[in-house]
Amino acid sequence: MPESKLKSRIQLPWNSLGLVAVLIVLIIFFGTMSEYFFSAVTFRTLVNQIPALTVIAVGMTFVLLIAGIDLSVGSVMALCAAVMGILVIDHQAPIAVALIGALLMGLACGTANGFVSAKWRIPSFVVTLGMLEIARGGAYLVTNSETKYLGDSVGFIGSPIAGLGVSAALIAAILVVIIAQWVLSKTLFGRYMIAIGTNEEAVRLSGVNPLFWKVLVFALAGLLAGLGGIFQLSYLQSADPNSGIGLELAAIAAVVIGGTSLSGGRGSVVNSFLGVLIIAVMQAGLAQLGVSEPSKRIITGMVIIAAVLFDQFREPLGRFFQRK
Amino acid sequence: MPESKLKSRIQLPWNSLGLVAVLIVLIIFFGTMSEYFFSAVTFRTLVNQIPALTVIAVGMTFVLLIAGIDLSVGSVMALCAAVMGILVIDHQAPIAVALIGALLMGLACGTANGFVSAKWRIPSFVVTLGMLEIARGGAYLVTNSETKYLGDSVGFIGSPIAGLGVSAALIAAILVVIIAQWVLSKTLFGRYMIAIGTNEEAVRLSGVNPLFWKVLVFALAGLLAGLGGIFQLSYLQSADPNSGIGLELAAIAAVVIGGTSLSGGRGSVVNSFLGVLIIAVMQAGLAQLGVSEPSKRIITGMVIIAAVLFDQFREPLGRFFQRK
Amino acid sequence: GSEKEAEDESSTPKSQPVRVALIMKSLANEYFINMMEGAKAHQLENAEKYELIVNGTKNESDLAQQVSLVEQMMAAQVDILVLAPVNSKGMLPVVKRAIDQGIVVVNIDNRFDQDLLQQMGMSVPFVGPADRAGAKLVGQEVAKYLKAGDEVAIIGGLPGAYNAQQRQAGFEDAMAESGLNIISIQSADWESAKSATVAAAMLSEKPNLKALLCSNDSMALGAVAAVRQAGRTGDVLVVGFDNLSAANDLVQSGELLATIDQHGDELAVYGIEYALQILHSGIIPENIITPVDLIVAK
Amino acid sequence: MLLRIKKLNKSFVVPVLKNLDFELHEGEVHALLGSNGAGKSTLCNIISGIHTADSGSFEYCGLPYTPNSLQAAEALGICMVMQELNLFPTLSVAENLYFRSMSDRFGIVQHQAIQRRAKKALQTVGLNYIDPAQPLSQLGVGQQQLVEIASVLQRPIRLLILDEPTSALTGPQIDLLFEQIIQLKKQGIGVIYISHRMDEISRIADRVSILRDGELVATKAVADISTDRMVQLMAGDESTSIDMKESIDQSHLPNNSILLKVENLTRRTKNQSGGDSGFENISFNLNAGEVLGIGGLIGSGRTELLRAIFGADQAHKGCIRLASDGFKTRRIMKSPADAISHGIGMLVEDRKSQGLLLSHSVSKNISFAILDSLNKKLGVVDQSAEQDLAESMSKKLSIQCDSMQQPISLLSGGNQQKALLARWLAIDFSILLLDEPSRGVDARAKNQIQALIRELAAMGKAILIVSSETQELLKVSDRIAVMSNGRLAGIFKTTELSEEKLLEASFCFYSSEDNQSKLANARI
Ligand SMILES: Nc1ncnc2c1ncn2[C@@H]1O[C@H](COP(=O)(O)OP(=O)(O)OP(=O)(O)O)[C@@H](O)[C@H]1O
Ligand SMILES: Nc1ncnc2c1ncn2[C@@H]1O[C@H](COP(=O)(O)OP(=O)(O)OP(=O)(O)O)[C@@H](O)[C@H]1O
Ligand SMILES: [Mg+2]
Ligand SMILES: [Mg+2]
Repeated sequence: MPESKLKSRIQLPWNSLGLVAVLIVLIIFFGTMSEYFFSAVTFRTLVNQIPALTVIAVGMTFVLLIAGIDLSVGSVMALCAAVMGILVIDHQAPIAVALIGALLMGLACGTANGFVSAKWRIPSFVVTLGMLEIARGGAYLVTNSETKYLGDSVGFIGSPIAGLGVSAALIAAILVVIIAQWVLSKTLFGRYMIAIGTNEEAVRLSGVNPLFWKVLVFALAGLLAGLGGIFQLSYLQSADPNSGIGLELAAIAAVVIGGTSLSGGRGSVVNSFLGVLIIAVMQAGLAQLGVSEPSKRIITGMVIIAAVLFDQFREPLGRFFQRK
Repeated sequence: MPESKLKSRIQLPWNSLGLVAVLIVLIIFFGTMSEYFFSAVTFRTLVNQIPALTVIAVGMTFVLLIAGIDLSVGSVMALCAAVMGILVIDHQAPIAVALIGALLMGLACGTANGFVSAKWRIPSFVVTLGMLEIARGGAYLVTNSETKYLGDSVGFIGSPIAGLGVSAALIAAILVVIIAQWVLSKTLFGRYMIAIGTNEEAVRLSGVNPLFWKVLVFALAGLLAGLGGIFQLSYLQSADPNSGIGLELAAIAAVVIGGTSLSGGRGSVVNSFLGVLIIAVMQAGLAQLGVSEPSKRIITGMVIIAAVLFDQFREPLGRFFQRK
Repeated sequence: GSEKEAEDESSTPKSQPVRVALIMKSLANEYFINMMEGAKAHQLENAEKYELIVNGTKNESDLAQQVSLVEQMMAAQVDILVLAPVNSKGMLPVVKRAIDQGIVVVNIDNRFDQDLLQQMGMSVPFVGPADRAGAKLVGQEVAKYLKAGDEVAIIGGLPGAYNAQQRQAGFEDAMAESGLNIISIQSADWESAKSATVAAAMLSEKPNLKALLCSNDSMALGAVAAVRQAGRTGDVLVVGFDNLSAANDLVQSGELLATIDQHGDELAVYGIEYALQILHSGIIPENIITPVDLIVAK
Repeated sequence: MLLRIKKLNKSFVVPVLKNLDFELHEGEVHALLGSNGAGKSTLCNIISGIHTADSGSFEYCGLPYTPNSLQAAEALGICMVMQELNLFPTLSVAENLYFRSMSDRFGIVQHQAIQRRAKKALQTVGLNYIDPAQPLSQLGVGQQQLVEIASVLQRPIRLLILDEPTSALTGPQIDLLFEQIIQLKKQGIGVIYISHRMDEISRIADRVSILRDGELVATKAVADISTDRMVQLMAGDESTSIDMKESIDQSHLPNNSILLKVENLTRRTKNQSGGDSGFENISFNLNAGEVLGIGGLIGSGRTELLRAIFGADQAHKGCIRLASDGFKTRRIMKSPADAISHGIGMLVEDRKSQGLLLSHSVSKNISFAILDSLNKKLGVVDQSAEQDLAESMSKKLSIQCDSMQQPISLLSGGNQQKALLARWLAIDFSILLLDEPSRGVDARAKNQIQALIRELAAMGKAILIVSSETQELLKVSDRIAVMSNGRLAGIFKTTELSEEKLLEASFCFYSSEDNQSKLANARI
């Protein structure tokens, strides 16, 4: 059983049918329940909210692929946004400089995560848990625990482009998804990630040093958390040192709903994106229904489980469509 | 390198030297930094705070041992406390009945976690993340989002026993640690847990049904979360539906600091307890110093990483002591 | 009995300065940072009078952590405890123990549950703003721009949090008074990103929505972002609470209609001065309800 | 002289290699012989830079050489096929073949190109019927072994180390491999060859070095030494003589009480590349006291058949019936636990991924399947009984290890195999399924195991054995069922069967072109 399951997972690695079906079911459900859900505005609003989570989920996908985990993404995102915020507000830095500052901050945190965990063989769970605290402390430190209001200066990234309806951030995030999926399936780096996640020892015995690639993956995750911070900042037009608390769980949830294995070696960036969409649609839908907080929590929990359960049927579904 | 590392980890599986050293270093550090830290009162206060986290960490150790994860412990704890609270307050149930109610609630949540994840092969991360939401919603629902004050009726469990200084809860928690360590190292169940975490397929092919044992482990983790809820309730003398937010990370951190592997098959309950103590001492020490929040966060993060890094030296340390 | 003990202690001559512990809900929130800084400045001016230890919980709902902080302060043998409780009921047992140990306790910011306090036979002086009154004030400001029957929605804090409930009640008071129609109340756990999601959904679900009343400024920032994204700035009014500097900027730019300043920086100072007064004189003064100010565009 | 090693010492906890001298010429195949745990793999791991020696001097191509990393060794043309598989199941066959050289300068994987090259590479090891785009996990163990060999053969080699390359291969593939080795010899490449199949040594090796307990006992030209003598030297026991044919008692005849009926058992799965795998319509009876061998080429479905009988995979059609209820119930075993409760045990093929609890001690590995009967009270494991069991088993199968508490991951491959076999011998079974029981086991122990199998049969147990070593099958089986392309080509009395006939039957259900290419391969 498990073996044959494994088998077909691999045969159809980017099979997203099950997830798309879950998404459609959710949309239809909310569409019938709520009067205004099924409208262009709803979807435009919804997709403009997801760029930050999307790029962070991409980084998380890579980290999970190599059998690591990154708990620090939420804090690092907040730290990067904070750095950008103070660069713009307190130091009057040009936007470009501030952007680079935020990205570098993310890269630095990620590299530290990767280096400490890979070099000294400390579980990435512990290292990134430490970084979660450190980066959050850093965010409080640089902002002096104040929310920084930046205003329109950075808004152009996160606001809908006139005539298009979607923001530059969303377009960038989708580009990141596409590139990351391409990297994963077409490049050496992608293959090495999968190999490290399946059998790190065999990678070493093949004469490839996993250290470098592992650090690279964590560095990338940090960089993408920085990018997420920029998106978040431009969306809210303010840098809040308390933002992104608990984001790591949301990101991992999206990735795992997308079928990426927590034990490494198997995953897809596109599916993680579908996972993000599922979570976003669910949140938006529940908010539109305006159900009470307890019910909202209970429904959220059930949908998360049901989505993955449903996705188990991707095989029969896949076979059904292939036969046609 | 990795193999020889593996080796000595296994040869000295319950080697707690490194952790004890970390603990001592922390205590000495805070003792010199803060005038009042080094007092019987501090330690009595400190240990009376940990029963809930301790029993939850025990359950988590078991779950991690079989290569699972349980994110729902914090919410389940809150739900169980809430159930006990309303049983006592709103239904005037006798304490014994309320206690049983809370434990059964925990058992039910845990069994559901285990059954859904093991039977339908859904990653436990997803299932317990779903349960995290569901149980939190349940806690809001039963308490109507209000804190229930119970007062002295349940306080006897969590209050220091006169003359002894420690609470019944602490004694019970330590008993749980001892029993769990005994179960882990001496019984069939312990063997099966470690084996499932090492190579589940091999276990299955040896004619042992992993399903049963996996469900049992999650059920136990739920039961212990319920017990944790009782301890927490009696310590706070009130049932707060918002309690235990983020507790899952604290519990996993304690367990992982204790050297239990997130990928299963290796761990020790006693070391998890030491992990709990390290976290508790650090929090108490930082509170007594009254350092600023950013510094507190940054120090916490660094200590978590440093503890595990330091613990890497348990081998040389162990060899050093063995030679004597 | 507890007051007597406090008296006894104060009458014994002391070589050491008085030790004051200020325990707040969170040290990661501008409001409490202001409070802390006010207290620290005050301590610098009165360095010969007392020492100050400041602690806060990690998040604004962590009862267990705050209880343990209080216990640690008891272990560290402070003389005065100035407390902004995360939970108006749950903190009482430990406060009782602190008082029994002879510590002078002053409640600031978030008021203890009065019934329970009475039931437990304690009286703890309170210094703080009236959340409910403040929320009513900002609600009345909204009402000025709307007419009876208009639809409004509330974005609330963490369910079960006392001040979340108080602020919501204040909003409801004001709305009832002016005949406005609350069509939705949802929680966003005090967070801006969550608030943006909730606000965006409300905006598309309720096309006639005229105002969003947010229980704190972080959530107001999220709501403003959602309104802006939906292109309905000016059409939908947003108000917040706490007067964060970022919110203040938004008020001045007009995107946020109003917020409430609770003068957090003075709160802790009042609390400490009160406590010192009790410690030295043994007289328990009246509760003080500190003023709240409505902040609108200049 | 390609490689010269002098006074090599290496110890892990105890000394493993002691003052070892070793030489390898260009164009020479130098076989390493030694019983399990003698230190063969350790020597090879040192040469290829995986482990570092404690002391000793190395000379490679006339220059001093300090092997300190795998990469450094490979840069010098020293390549090794390790004893255990080191592959990536989720990557495709082609990606596994060209793991480090699959991309162009910009790091972009050249899927088309490597798949084209992979086709050729697979041909050299007789896997022309495998689609290189297929995930590796869809291959059987033997096929994976060949992929690993092919991958090493693609690199620029000067010194090739083959550590038990044939332990999962059948006749034709071995022939093909030897053909490759002969090609390499012609190019002046030196080969270190490790195998426990004595017949291979005389076929392919020029010289042989025999190791015993980490010491070199002898280095001789193969022509100058008999197989018996080699085995004696390995064992260090002058009196031992291994007579491959007659050491087995086949005098008793199985009584005709049937224990197991397999009826039309079928499990067919289509893989992505359109190929079938599995088996169909397999029927046979298994008698008490009988050893039924299953022969066939690699990938012919033998392992899958065993797994389905044992309930490790579910059969799609057909059933098995057991004597215990008078063959009344049509069963498909739901799980291994189900099978075990009906008295069926199975030794798995891939010990590393499916059998061993690698980080656990030897005794815990041995006792695992009967742990529930070792419990005293309250589910407490009776550790002294466990220890006794492990020790008696270890004596019976001569498992070589420092102590029963040693992690099994530190044992040599052959000893791990014996420990797994011990796990099954410890339980109370009436039917035992053995998949490659002597894989990686040294000649003497192999003999012991074979004798043990006959002993079990004599006790009235029924045994089903899959082995890629034809001689082993012919030696222990009463009857041999031959599988070909997932179907049963026939069941033969061993006495009426020759190696040629067995091979012929193995090919009978492959399509004609398949058949031709395979036969062609086989006859090289
Ligand atoms: N990493 C290690 N740590 C400790 N002991 C080891 C280690 N690797 C091997 N050994 C021990 O070294 C000895 C030689 O092992 P080796 O694998 O070289 O044997 P081998 O001759 O290849 O046997 P086989 O024929 O069974 O493969 C064995 O006793 C084994 O237990
Ligand atoms: N897990 C699997 N998924 C898909 N196909 C498989 C799997 N395992 C084996 N196969 C295929 O099934 C066929 C039969 O394999 P099986 O392992 O039963 O053969 P075998 O005769 O035991 O040979 P081997 O020596 O390779 O083990 C082969 O074609 C193989 O590619
Ligand atoms: Mg070997
Ligand atoms: Mg096989």
